Amino acid sequence: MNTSSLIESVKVRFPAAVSAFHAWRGDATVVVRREFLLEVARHLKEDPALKMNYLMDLTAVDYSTFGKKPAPALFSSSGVAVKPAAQIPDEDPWPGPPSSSRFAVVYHFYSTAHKHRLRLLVPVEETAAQLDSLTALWPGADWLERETWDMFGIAFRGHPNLKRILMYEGFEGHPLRKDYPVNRRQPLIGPVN
Amino acid sequence: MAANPTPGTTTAARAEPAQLETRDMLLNIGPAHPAMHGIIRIVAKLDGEQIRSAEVEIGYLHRGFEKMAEVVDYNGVIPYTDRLNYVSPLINNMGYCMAVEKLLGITVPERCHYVRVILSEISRVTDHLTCVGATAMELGAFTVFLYMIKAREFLWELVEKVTGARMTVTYCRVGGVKADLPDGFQEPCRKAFQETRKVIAEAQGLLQRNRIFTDRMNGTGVISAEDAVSYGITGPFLRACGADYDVRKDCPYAVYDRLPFDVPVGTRGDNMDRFLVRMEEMEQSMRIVEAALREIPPGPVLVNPGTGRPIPAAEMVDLAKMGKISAITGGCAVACPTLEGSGRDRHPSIATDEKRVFLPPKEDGYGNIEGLMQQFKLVMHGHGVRPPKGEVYFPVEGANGELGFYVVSDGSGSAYRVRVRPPCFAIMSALHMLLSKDMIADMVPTFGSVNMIGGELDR
Amino acid sequence: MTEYIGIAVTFVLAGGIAGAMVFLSSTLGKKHPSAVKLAPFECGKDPFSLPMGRLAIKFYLTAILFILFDVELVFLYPWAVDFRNLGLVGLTEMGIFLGVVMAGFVYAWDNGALEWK
Amino acid sequence: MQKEPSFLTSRLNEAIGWARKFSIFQYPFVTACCGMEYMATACSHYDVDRFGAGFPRFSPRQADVLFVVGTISHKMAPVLKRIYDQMAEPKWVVAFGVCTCTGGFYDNYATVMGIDTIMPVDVYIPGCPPRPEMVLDGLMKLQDKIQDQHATGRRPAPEARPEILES
Repeated sequence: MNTSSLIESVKVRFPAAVSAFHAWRGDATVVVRREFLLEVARHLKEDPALKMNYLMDLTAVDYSTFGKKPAPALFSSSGVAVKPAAQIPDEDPWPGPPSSSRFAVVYHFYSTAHKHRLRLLVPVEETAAQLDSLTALWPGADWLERETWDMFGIAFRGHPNLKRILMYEGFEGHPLRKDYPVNRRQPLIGPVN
Repeated sequence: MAANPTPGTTTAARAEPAQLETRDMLLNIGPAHPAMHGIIRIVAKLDGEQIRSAEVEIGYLHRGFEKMAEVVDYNGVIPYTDRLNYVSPLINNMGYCMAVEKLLGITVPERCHYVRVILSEISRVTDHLTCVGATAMELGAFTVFLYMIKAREFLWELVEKVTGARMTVTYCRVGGVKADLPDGFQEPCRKAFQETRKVIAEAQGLLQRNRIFTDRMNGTGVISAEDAVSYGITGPFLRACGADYDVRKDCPYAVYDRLPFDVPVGTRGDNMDRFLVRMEEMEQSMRIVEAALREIPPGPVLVNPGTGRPIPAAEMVDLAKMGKISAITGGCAVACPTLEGSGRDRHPSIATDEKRVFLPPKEDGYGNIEGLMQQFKLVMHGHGVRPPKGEVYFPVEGANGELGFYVVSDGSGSAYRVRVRPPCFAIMSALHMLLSKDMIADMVPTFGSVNMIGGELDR
Repeated sequence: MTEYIGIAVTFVLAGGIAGAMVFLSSTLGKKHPSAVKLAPFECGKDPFSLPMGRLAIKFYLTAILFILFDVELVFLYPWAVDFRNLGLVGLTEMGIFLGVVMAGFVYAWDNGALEWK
Repeated sequence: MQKEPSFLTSRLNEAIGWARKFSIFQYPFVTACCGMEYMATACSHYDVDRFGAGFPRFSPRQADVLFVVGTISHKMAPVLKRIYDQMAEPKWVVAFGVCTCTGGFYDNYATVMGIDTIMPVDVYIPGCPPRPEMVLDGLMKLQDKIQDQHATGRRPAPEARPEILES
């Protein structure tokens, strides 16, 4: 199934759930509301036309400073500001971040039978950073969700043991958030000598 | 758990004697362990020799790759991608660069695709050599390890001839590769493969009918194809269970659809099948490289080498600084051939012609003002490669499975988010299932054949 | 009497070498015990529990089997020293002795004492 | 004041230094990419066994030299410190690779910027990864250090660290 019919089949099946979609650079992408995630995922896995037997990847993106990064002007120290070269023009521009909410959890599915891929974007507010866990459908999601919790602080309801996987226990904060400075260290062992 | 036998049972009836309960021992096979490649901690609940359940703890080599990728610019991320799967670094380079090229919507010339495929496959062979060698060493076959590392040295010399470094190569660039293959690359490549095939045959002979090796590898660490797929396992680990999913065949990229190779598939899904699949894949990778070397389009395309009398580039710059414009008018810069990016005639065949992405050849960079401006714009902080806003996922067949790069760009000089889909992360999440019900000694071959690479697992 | 000198010399030599090693290592490498150093090494982490409590019976069984066949070897040595003089009689005696022990071994093997299950 | 080393003790020190120098039992604390280069150095092509250091011991009790190979993250630092503490004297530490010398280019929340912040280090081998020849050179420097170390474990004073010029 090519990308457009893929998106079409999901849209037709869940009209209420799908809030946006696009196929930029050939990647079929569907933006789904938070409450319908489990249903859509189950449909993706069990529907014979889709048969997404692989949850390839699960991660999150923190869109809080998207496009707000000041473009450094040339020779800013000497006061001469030269605008950097224009972006490479793009005929069908990307429709922008999935929604105004801060986080977007990104699921990549793949079907070995039909050899097609689908990306599911689920916008998540910072205040209610919680989603349904997919470990029931794909056991592989267990560690991926633990890593997303560890790095972004997005919790997953129904996850068997949601605790940090990459960072150590005593670490406060979630390092991949945009507001976590890159070298704020919380060392377990301070300098000895 | 420790049910004490009821006191006072004097005459044990001839029936089954009361089963004395033993308490399960919690053993910590921790990070600093030779079989754990240094950075994995397995807390095993042991009933004597048998592992009842195992809990795997990772993260001991988390170095913040994804955070650093948001700090440096697009080409600055490439040295970090070398250190993801540092046993096959070139595949990570290619994966990341192809993802960013898909984001930019540009394509690289034909020869560059071939160069990338050749070096990726050589890198895959070094990965399998290290994995099989280490597994054999952990089972006591130290000789096989020495032979395999010797073979890897031949291949590293080959990679060093092309990229200049043995392992942390940083060879790829967004929009092309750093330098073309050296002239007459076929000859050293053929010799290295001949040596490597000899070593693989020796190792095959040493291990195939070795009673200890087969007894420990057969029937241990078994996983069914359905479980493997549900955990997201891909690569040789999955192909050993019988499912033949290979990104190079199913979603072909670069020139893999034009190159003849087979995908070895196992049946039982145990350690021996993974060993055999990896040994066969090494042969297939060498076959790909030889086919690619035969079909590769010619390198140097004679572009107008610049009119005028050649002046050494450095001298031209000095003369320009001293204002002696008359001395350099009508001259054309000649860069020393070993200088990176030099060789204007080779440049169009290994790099995209999109001016805003790839550095100009050094002759232009030194020789004329357009080249100088192009180089200046690409090198200055905050400028460099500036792809349009967008998000893209590009899967590549890494040595352990599907290695995907998900890149989100907000149009600025550095990536907004780079996410690596590590293939051995999925295999490690299934490790607790692989280990339970096996003996504690079977953990070593199972963990060896998982081929867990710390840099890729913890990023 | 003279043949016992050989044994005495071996004892003296063995004792001397062992003693020298212990003495040298204690003088050259001074002991600096500390709490962490005396703790058991479990791959860099604190051990969960020292293995008190009951262990699987299998370990004990395997140990006993080993001792049994090791001790049996001890009886072979005197025979092996001058089996030529003992001639056929010695051979048959040792054959019977080995046969009995092998029967025990076959019984243990058959009953699955060697497999771990 | 330490008395003038007499003929006997200096000869004894030299003999002990020589013996220790050529029988290094190394504990390879391998975590990351430098491990690949460590393998290449330890194996037959560059062969660290020529220097007597070819015997890796994976227990701190039996090791003399702790080869810290590869990046040490904050999660790994306590494990490394414990392994170092559990090694028997006389012991030496070799920082193998730039990540152990100064943290390399992983200057972020997760990495220990140089293991000399948590333990004394004898020889630093920079390089990412250092070529096997550099590793062998580092090993020879360690051997010189072991050679002129006194039997009592007293080591020559470390050379002063170059002061950082305030730019």
